[in-house]
Amino acid sequence: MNVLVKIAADINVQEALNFVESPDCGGVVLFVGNVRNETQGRKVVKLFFECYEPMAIAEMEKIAQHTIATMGISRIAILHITGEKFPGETVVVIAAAAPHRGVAFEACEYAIDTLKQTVPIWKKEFFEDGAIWVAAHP
Amino acid sequence: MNVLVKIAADINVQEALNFVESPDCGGVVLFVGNVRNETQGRKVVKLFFECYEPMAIAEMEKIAQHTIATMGISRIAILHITGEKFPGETVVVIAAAAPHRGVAFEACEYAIDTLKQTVPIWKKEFFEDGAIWVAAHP
Amino acid sequence: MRVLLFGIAKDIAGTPAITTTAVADVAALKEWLYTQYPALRQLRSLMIAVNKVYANDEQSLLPGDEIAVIPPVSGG
Amino acid sequence: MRVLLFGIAKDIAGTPAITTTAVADVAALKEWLYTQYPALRQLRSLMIAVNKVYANDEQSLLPGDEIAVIPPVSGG
Repeated sequence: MNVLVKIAADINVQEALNFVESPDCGGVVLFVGNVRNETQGRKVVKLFFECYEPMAIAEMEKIAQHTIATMGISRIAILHITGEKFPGETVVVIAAAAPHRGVAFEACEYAIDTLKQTVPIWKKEFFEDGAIWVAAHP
Repeated sequence: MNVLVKIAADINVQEALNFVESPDCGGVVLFVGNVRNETQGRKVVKLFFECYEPMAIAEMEKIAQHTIATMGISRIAILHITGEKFPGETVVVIAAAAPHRGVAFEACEYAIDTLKQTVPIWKKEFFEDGAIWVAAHP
Repeated sequence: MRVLLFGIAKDIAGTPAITTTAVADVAALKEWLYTQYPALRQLRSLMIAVNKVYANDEQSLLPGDEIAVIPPVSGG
Repeated sequence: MRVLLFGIAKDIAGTPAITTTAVADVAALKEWLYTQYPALRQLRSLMIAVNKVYANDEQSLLPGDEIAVIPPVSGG
Protein backbone atom coordinates (compact mmCIF):
# COMPACT_ATOMS: atom_id res chain seq x y z
CA MET A 1 0.00 0.00 0.00
CA ASN A 2 1.71 3.16 -1.14
CA VAL A 3 -1.32 5.49 -1.26
CA LEU A 4 -3.43 6.90 1.58
CA VAL A 5 -6.43 9.11 0.75
CA LYS A 6 -8.83 10.17 3.44
CA ILE A 7 -11.65 12.61 4.18
CA ALA A 8 -12.44 13.11 7.86
CA ALA A 9 -13.60 15.68 10.41
CA ASP A 10 -10.03 16.03 11.68
CA ILE A 11 -6.68 15.28 10.06
CA ASN A 12 -3.13 15.79 11.17
CA VAL A 13 0.33 16.14 9.73
CA GLN A 14 1.81 13.29 11.74
CA GLU A 15 -0.61 10.74 10.27
CA ALA A 16 0.42 11.68 6.73
CA LEU A 17 4.10 11.70 7.64
CA ASN A 18 3.90 8.33 9.43
CA PHE A 19 2.24 6.79 6.38
CA VAL A 20 4.83 7.92 3.81
CA GLU A 21 8.04 7.64 5.82
CA SER A 22 10.10 4.52 5.28
CA PRO A 23 13.81 3.76 5.60
CA ASP A 24 14.21 3.48 1.82
CA CYS A 25 13.06 7.10 1.18
CA GLY A 26 15.33 9.87 2.34
CA GLY A 27 13.08 12.81 1.51
CA VAL A 28 9.50 13.76 2.36
CA VAL A 29 7.80 16.94 1.15
CA LEU A 30 4.58 18.04 2.86
CA PHE A 31 1.99 20.67 2.13
CA VAL A 32 -0.22 21.80 5.02
CA GLY A 33 -3.15 24.08 4.25
CA ASN A 34 -4.74 25.99 7.13
CA VAL A 35 -7.72 28.34 7.45
CA ARG A 36 -6.58 31.96 7.02
CA ASN A 37 -8.08 34.64 9.26
CA GLU A 38 -8.80 36.96 6.33
CA THR A 39 -9.57 36.97 2.60
CA GLN A 40 -8.86 40.09 0.57
CA GLY A 41 -8.91 42.19 3.72
CA ARG A 42 -12.16 40.70 5.04
CA LYS A 43 -12.05 38.94 8.40
CA VAL A 44 -12.93 35.24 8.14
CA VAL A 45 -14.95 33.83 11.05
CA LYS A 46 -14.96 30.19 9.90
CA LEU A 47 -15.05 27.93 6.87
CA PHE A 48 -17.48 25.16 6.07
CA PHE A 49 -16.42 22.35 3.70
CA GLU A 50 -18.89 20.15 1.89
CA CYS A 51 -17.71 17.01 0.04
CA TYR A 52 -19.22 14.70 -2.53
CA GLU A 53 -17.31 12.12 -0.60
CA PRO A 54 -17.18 8.97 -2.76
CA MET A 55 -16.24 10.98 -5.85
CA ALA A 56 -13.79 13.16 -3.89
CA ILE A 57 -12.03 10.02 -2.66
CA ALA A 58 -11.92 8.68 -6.23
CA GLU A 59 -10.42 11.93 -7.57
CA MET A 60 -7.87 12.08 -4.74
CA GLU A 61 -6.93 8.47 -5.51
CA LYS A 62 -6.43 9.43 -9.21
CA ILE A 63 -4.08 12.24 -8.24
CA ALA A 64 -2.14 9.97 -5.90
CA GLN A 65 -1.83 7.16 -8.46
CA HIS A 66 -0.68 9.64 -11.12
CA THR A 67 2.19 10.86 -8.92
CA ILE A 68 3.25 7.26 -8.19
CA ALA A 69 2.95 6.08 -11.79
CA THR A 70 4.59 9.02 -13.57
CA MET A 71 6.44 11.33 -11.15
CA GLY A 72 8.89 9.05 -9.35
CA ILE A 73 7.17 9.10 -5.97
CA SER A 74 7.31 6.05 -3.69
CA ARG A 75 4.46 6.86 -1.30
CA ILE A 76 1.87 9.62 -0.98
CA ALA A 77 -0.85 10.60 1.51
CA ILE A 78 -3.65 13.07 0.70
CA LEU A 79 -5.91 14.03 3.62
CA HIS A 80 -8.76 16.57 3.52
CA ILE A 81 -11.23 17.60 6.17
CA THR A 82 -14.99 17.97 5.87
CA GLY A 83 -17.25 20.18 7.99
CA GLU A 84 -16.53 23.34 9.95
CA LYS A 85 -13.05 24.79 10.57
CA PHE A 86 -11.81 27.96 12.27
CA PRO A 87 -8.80 30.19 11.51
CA GLY A 88 -5.50 28.38 12.07
CA GLU A 89 -7.05 24.91 11.81
CA THR A 90 -5.78 22.41 9.22
CA VAL A 91 -7.86 21.70 6.13
CA VAL A 92 -5.57 19.67 3.89
CA VAL A 93 -2.34 17.71 4.29
CA ILE A 94 -0.33 16.14 1.48
CA ALA A 95 2.87 14.17 2.06
CA ALA A 96 5.02 12.77 -0.76
CA ALA A 97 8.05 10.56 -0.19
CA ALA A 98 10.64 9.81 -2.84
CA PRO A 99 14.22 8.62 -3.08
CA HIS A 100 15.06 12.02 -4.66
CA ARG A 101 13.75 15.22 -3.15
CA GLY A 102 13.22 17.12 -6.42
CA VAL A 103 10.43 14.84 -7.55
CA ALA A 104 8.85 14.92 -4.08
CA PHE A 105 8.57 18.73 -4.35
CA GLU A 106 7.09 18.44 -7.85
CA ALA A 107 4.60 15.74 -6.90
CA CYS A 108 3.43 17.48 -3.73
CA GLU A 109 2.83 20.75 -5.61
CA TYR A 110 1.10 18.89 -8.45
CA ALA A 111 -1.15 17.13 -5.94
CA ILE A 112 -2.35 20.27 -4.16
CA ASP A 113 -2.75 22.22 -7.44
CA THR A 114 -4.78 19.39 -8.98
CA LEU A 115 -6.84 18.77 -5.85
CA LYS A 116 -7.94 22.40 -5.95
CA GLN A 117 -9.02 22.00 -9.59
CA THR A 118 -10.69 18.61 -9.71
CA VAL A 119 -11.73 17.21 -6.32
CA PRO A 120 -15.45 17.81 -5.58
CA ILE A 121 -15.10 19.70 -2.32
CA TRP A 122 -16.73 23.09 -1.74
CA LYS A 123 -15.69 25.77 0.71
CA LYS A 124 -18.08 28.33 2.20
CA GLU A 125 -16.45 31.35 3.82
CA PHE A 126 -18.27 32.93 6.77
CA PHE A 127 -17.59 36.61 7.41
CA GLU A 128 -19.02 38.74 10.21
CA ASP A 129 -21.69 40.00 7.81
CA GLY A 130 -22.45 37.10 5.49
CA ALA A 131 -21.16 33.99 3.73
CA ILE A 132 -20.14 32.97 0.20
CA TRP A 133 -19.30 29.77 -1.63
CA VAL A 134 -15.69 30.37 -2.72
CA ALA A 135 -15.00 30.70 -6.47
CA ALA A 136 -18.59 29.88 -7.42
CA HIS A 137 -19.11 33.03 -9.49
CA PRO A 138 -16.80 34.55 -12.14
CA MET B 1 10.64 36.80 14.99
CA ASN B 2 10.03 35.12 11.65
CA VAL B 3 13.13 32.88 11.48
CA LEU B 4 14.04 29.82 13.55
CA VAL B 5 17.39 28.10 12.92
CA LYS B 6 18.59 25.35 15.23
CA ILE B 7 21.16 22.57 15.50
CA ALA B 8 20.41 19.95 18.15
CA ALA B 9 20.76 16.25 18.95
CA ASP B 10 17.07 15.73 18.17
CA ILE B 11 14.63 17.73 16.07
CA ASN B 12 11.04 17.16 15.08
CA VAL B 13 8.58 18.20 12.43
CA GLN B 14 6.01 19.56 14.87
CA GLU B 15 8.44 22.13 16.29
CA ALA B 16 9.12 23.55 12.83
CA LEU B 17 5.43 23.51 11.94
CA ASN B 18 4.39 25.17 15.21
CA PHE B 19 6.93 27.93 14.63
CA VAL B 20 5.85 28.88 11.10
CA GLU B 21 2.08 28.39 11.35
CA SER B 22 0.03 31.50 11.90
CA PRO B 23 -3.55 32.45 11.03
CA ASP B 24 -2.37 34.91 8.35
CA CYS B 25 -0.59 32.21 6.31
CA GLY B 26 -2.71 29.60 4.62
CA GLY B 27 0.07 27.40 3.26
CA VAL B 28 3.06 25.65 4.78
CA VAL B 29 5.53 23.53 2.83
CA LEU B 30 7.87 21.22 4.72
CA PHE B 31 10.87 19.16 3.78
CA VAL B 32 11.81 16.28 6.08
CA GLY B 33 15.10 14.46 5.45
CA ASN B 34 15.60 11.06 7.05
CA VAL B 35 18.47 8.57 7.15
CA ARG B 36 18.15 6.04 4.31
CA ASN B 37 18.95 2.40 4.95
CA GLU B 38 21.15 2.11 1.86
CA THR B 39 23.37 4.15 -0.45
CA GLN B 40 24.02 2.88 -3.97
CA GLY B 41 23.08 -0.63 -2.94
CA ARG B 42 25.24 -0.63 0.21
CA LYS B 43 23.47 -1.13 3.52
CA VAL B 44 23.86 1.89 5.84
CA VAL B 45 24.27 1.07 9.54
CA LYS B 46 24.24 4.65 10.84
CA LEU B 47 25.28 8.20 10.04
CA PHE B 48 27.39 10.56 12.08
CA PHE B 49 27.02 14.33 11.57
CA GLU B 50 29.70 16.82 12.60
CA CYS B 51 28.95 20.56 12.59
CA TYR B 52 31.04 23.70 12.74
CA GLU B 53 28.17 24.94 14.79
CA PRO B 54 28.51 28.75 15.00
CA MET B 55 29.23 29.02 11.27
CA ALA B 56 26.52 26.47 10.39
CA ILE B 57 23.98 28.54 12.34
CA ALA B 58 25.17 31.70 10.55
CA GLU B 59 24.85 30.04 7.10
CA MET B 60 21.39 28.65 7.95
CA GLU B 61 20.36 32.14 9.09
CA LYS B 62 21.58 33.56 5.74
CA ILE B 63 19.46 31.06 3.82
CA ALA B 64 16.43 31.82 5.97
CA GLN B 65 16.81 35.60 5.65
CA HIS B 66 17.23 35.29 1.88
CA THR B 67 13.91 33.45 1.53
CA ILE B 68 12.14 36.07 3.67
CA ALA B 69 13.74 39.06 1.93
CA THR B 70 13.43 37.94 -1.69
CA MET B 71 11.08 34.95 -2.08
CA GLY B 72 7.82 36.09 -0.51
CA ILE B 73 7.97 33.86 2.55
CA SER B 74 6.48 35.02 5.86
CA ARG B 75 8.15 32.60 8.25
CA ILE B 76 10.73 29.84 7.97
CA ALA B 77 12.27 27.24 10.29
CA ILE B 78 15.47 25.31 9.47
CA LEU B 79 16.44 22.55 11.91
CA HIS B 80 19.39 20.15 11.57
CA ILE B 81 20.66 17.46 13.87
CA THR B 82 24.22 16.82 15.02
CA GLY B 83 25.68 13.50 16.20
CA GLU B 84 24.65 9.94 15.45
CA LYS B 85 21.48 8.89 13.60
CA PHE B 86 20.11 5.53 12.47
CA PRO B 87 18.04 4.58 9.38
CA GLY B 88 14.58 6.18 9.47
CA GLU B 89 15.59 8.92 11.93
CA THR B 90 15.17 12.58 10.99
CA VAL B 91 18.22 14.64 10.09
CA VAL B 92 16.80 17.90 8.72
CA VAL B 93 13.44 19.69 8.79
CA ILE B 94 12.60 22.86 6.87
CA ALA B 95 9.19 24.56 7.08
CA ALA B 96 8.24 27.61 5.01
CA ALA B 97 4.96 29.50 5.44
CA ALA B 98 3.63 31.99 2.91
CA PRO B 99 0.34 33.57 1.95
CA HIS B 100 0.73 31.86 -1.47
CA ARG B 101 1.74 28.23 -1.69
CA GLY B 102 3.83 28.51 -4.89
CA VAL B 103 6.51 30.60 -3.21
CA ALA B 104 6.48 28.33 -0.15
CA PHE B 105 7.39 25.36 -2.41
CA GLU B 106 10.13 27.39 -4.10
CA ALA B 107 11.60 28.69 -0.85
CA CYS B 108 11.57 25.31 0.86
CA GLU B 109 13.35 23.66 -2.07
CA TYR B 110 15.83 26.56 -2.30
CA ALA B 111 16.56 26.21 1.42
CA ILE B 112 17.34 22.48 1.36
CA ASP B 113 19.33 22.73 -1.90
CA THR B 114 21.41 25.63 -0.51
CA LEU B 115 21.86 24.03 2.91
CA LYS B 116 23.42 21.01 1.21
CA GLN B 117 25.83 23.27 -0.69
CA THR B 118 26.92 25.85 1.88
CA VAL B 119 26.24 24.89 5.50
CA PRO B 120 29.37 23.46 7.22
CA ILE B 121 27.97 20.11 8.29
CA TRP B 122 29.66 16.83 7.44
CA LYS B 123 28.11 13.39 7.20
CA LYS B 124 29.99 10.15 7.77
CA GLU B 125 28.28 7.01 6.51
CA PHE B 126 28.92 3.78 8.41
CA PHE B 127 28.55 0.54 6.48
CA GLU B 128 28.98 -2.98 7.80
CA ASP B 129 32.57 -3.01 6.51
CA GLY B 130 33.78 0.58 6.88
CA ALA B 131 32.91 4.26 6.89
CA ILE B 132 33.32 7.26 4.55
CA TRP B 133 32.90 11.02 4.75
CA VAL B 134 30.19 11.66 2.14
CA ALA B 135 31.17 13.64 -0.98
CA ALA B 136 34.69 14.34 0.32
CA HIS B 137 36.46 12.94 -2.73
CA PRO B 138 35.74 13.55 -6.42
CA MET C 1 -33.95 10.70 -12.85
CA ARG C 2 -32.46 11.48 -9.47
CA VAL C 3 -29.72 14.10 -9.36
CA LEU C 4 -27.50 15.02 -6.39
CA LEU C 5 -26.63 18.68 -5.77
CA PHE C 6 -23.71 20.16 -3.83
CA GLY C 7 -22.41 23.50 -2.62
CA ILE C 8 -23.98 26.54 -4.21
CA ALA C 9 -26.01 24.34 -6.59
CA LYS C 10 -27.70 22.78 -3.57
CA ASP C 11 -28.40 26.26 -2.16
CA ILE C 12 -29.86 27.44 -5.49
CA ALA C 13 -32.16 24.42 -5.78
CA GLY C 14 -32.91 24.49 -2.05
CA THR C 15 -32.47 20.73 -1.78
CA PRO C 16 -29.62 18.16 -1.90
CA ALA C 17 -31.39 15.97 -4.49
CA ILE C 18 -33.96 16.51 -7.23
CA THR C 19 -35.83 14.32 -9.67
CA THR C 20 -35.71 15.40 -13.31
CA THR C 21 -37.87 14.46 -16.24
CA ALA C 22 -36.25 11.83 -18.44
CA VAL C 23 -33.18 13.29 -20.19
CA ALA C 24 -31.10 11.45 -22.77
CA ASP C 25 -27.69 12.87 -22.12
CA VAL C 26 -25.63 15.34 -20.09
CA ALA C 27 -26.35 18.24 -22.48
CA ALA C 28 -30.10 17.71 -22.08
CA LEU C 29 -29.74 17.48 -18.31
CA LYS C 30 -27.87 20.78 -18.18
CA GLU C 31 -30.53 22.42 -20.38
CA TRP C 32 -33.23 21.15 -18.02
CA LEU C 33 -31.29 22.41 -14.96
CA TYR C 34 -30.74 25.86 -16.46
CA THR C 35 -34.45 26.14 -17.25
CA GLN C 36 -35.54 25.06 -13.77
CA TYR C 37 -32.86 27.07 -11.92
CA PRO C 38 -31.71 30.04 -14.05
CA ALA C 39 -29.29 31.15 -11.29
CA LEU C 40 -27.09 28.16 -12.22
CA ARG C 41 -26.19 30.06 -15.42
CA GLN C 42 -24.32 32.63 -13.34
CA LEU C 43 -21.83 30.12 -11.97
CA ARG C 44 -18.24 30.12 -13.22
CA SER C 45 -18.74 26.53 -14.42
CA LEU C 46 -21.17 23.65 -14.06
CA MET C 47 -20.00 20.07 -14.44
CA ILE C 48 -21.99 16.86 -14.32
CA ALA C 49 -20.56 13.69 -12.79
CA VAL C 50 -21.95 10.29 -13.77
CA ASN C 51 -21.11 7.42 -11.46
CA LYS C 52 -18.53 9.61 -9.69
CA VAL C 53 -16.65 10.52 -12.89
CA TYR C 54 -16.75 13.87 -14.73
CA ALA C 55 -18.91 13.50 -17.85
CA ASN C 56 -18.87 15.45 -21.11
CA ASP C 57 -22.00 16.83 -22.78
CA GLU C 58 -22.35 13.87 -25.16
CA GLN C 59 -22.48 11.22 -22.45
CA SER C 60 -25.76 9.25 -22.34
CA LEU C 61 -27.61 8.92 -19.07
CA LEU C 62 -28.96 5.53 -18.09
CA PRO C 63 -31.46 4.51 -15.42
CA GLY C 64 -29.54 3.70 -12.27
CA ASP C 65 -26.67 6.13 -13.00
CA GLU C 66 -25.52 8.14 -10.00
CA ILE C 67 -25.76 11.70 -11.34
CA ALA C 68 -24.36 14.76 -9.56
CA VAL C 69 -24.23 18.49 -10.27
CA ILE C 70 -20.72 19.84 -9.60
CA PRO C 71 -20.48 23.63 -9.25
CA PRO C 72 -16.94 25.17 -9.21
CA VAL C 73 -14.89 23.22 -6.68
CA SER C 74 -12.90 25.02 -3.97
CA GLY C 75 -11.23 22.45 -1.78
CA GLY C 76 -7.79 22.81 -0.24
CA MET D 1 48.04 30.81 13.91
CA ARG D 2 45.39 28.44 15.22
CA VAL D 3 43.25 26.65 12.65
CA LEU D 4 40.15 24.50 13.29
CA LEU D 5 39.63 21.32 11.27
CA PHE D 6 36.41 19.42 10.55
CA GLY D 7 35.22 16.20 8.95
CA ILE D 8 37.73 14.43 6.75
CA ALA D 9 40.24 17.30 7.17
CA LYS D 10 40.27 16.59 10.90
CA ASP D 11 40.82 12.88 10.20
CA ILE D 12 43.67 13.64 7.77
CA ALA D 13 45.43 15.93 10.27
CA GLY D 14 44.58 13.62 13.16
CA THR D 15 43.51 16.57 15.33
CA PRO D 16 40.66 19.09 15.53
CA ALA D 17 42.98 22.12 15.69
CA ILE D 18 46.52 22.89 14.53
CA THR D 19 48.91 25.80 14.85
CA THR D 20 50.48 27.03 11.62
CA THR D 21 53.53 29.17 10.99
CA ALA D 22 52.64 32.81 10.26
CA VAL D 23 50.79 33.03 6.93
CA ALA D 24 49.75 36.30 5.29
CA ASP D 25 46.59 35.26 3.52
CA VAL D 26 44.25 32.38 2.68
CA ALA D 27 46.30 31.32 -0.37
CA ALA D 28 49.43 31.00 1.78
CA LEU D 29 47.51 29.07 4.42
CA LYS D 30 46.24 26.59 1.84
CA GLU D 31 49.77 26.15 0.46
CA TRP D 32 51.04 25.46 3.98
CA LEU D 33 48.19 22.96 4.61
CA TYR D 34 48.82 21.10 1.33
CA THR D 35 52.53 20.83 2.16
CA GLN D 36 51.91 19.54 5.68
CA TYR D 37 49.00 17.24 4.72
CA PRO D 38 49.27 16.22 1.04
CA ALA D 39 46.12 14.07 1.33
CA LEU D 40 44.10 17.31 1.48
CA ARG D 41 44.87 17.76 -2.26
CA GLN D 42 42.69 14.75 -3.04
CA LEU D 43 39.53 16.32 -1.66
CA ARG D 44 36.82 17.54 -4.03
CA SER D 45 37.27 21.06 -2.62
CA LEU D 46 38.90 22.82 0.31
CA MET D 47 37.49 26.10 1.60
CA ILE D 48 38.78 28.35 4.34
CA ALA D 49 36.41 30.23 6.64
CA VAL D 50 37.57 33.33 8.48
CA ASN D 51 35.46 34.42 11.41
CA LYS D 52 32.69 32.01 10.30
CA VAL D 53 32.49 33.36 6.74
CA TYR D 54 33.81 31.70 3.56
CA ALA D 55 37.00 33.51 2.49
CA ASN D 56 38.62 33.81 -0.93
CA ASP D 57 42.33 33.22 -1.59
CA GLU D 58 43.20 36.94 -1.43
CA GLN D 59 41.82 37.51 2.06
CA SER D 60 44.45 38.57 4.63
CA LEU D 61 44.67 36.69 7.90
CA LEU D 62 45.02 38.70 11.09
CA PRO D 63 46.01 37.64 14.60
CA GLY D 64 42.87 36.73 16.49
CA ASP D 65 40.93 35.60 13.40
CA GLU D 66 38.92 32.40 13.87
CA ILE D 67 40.20 30.28 10.99
CA ALA D 68 38.62 26.99 9.90
CA VAL D 69 39.31 24.39 7.21
CA ILE D 70 36.08 23.41 5.44
CA PRO D 71 36.23 20.17 3.42
CA PRO D 72 33.28 19.40 1.08
CA VAL D 73 30.08 19.81 3.11
CA SER D 74 27.44 17.07 3.16
CA GLY D 75 24.63 18.13 5.48
CA GLY D 76 20.96 17.43 4.94
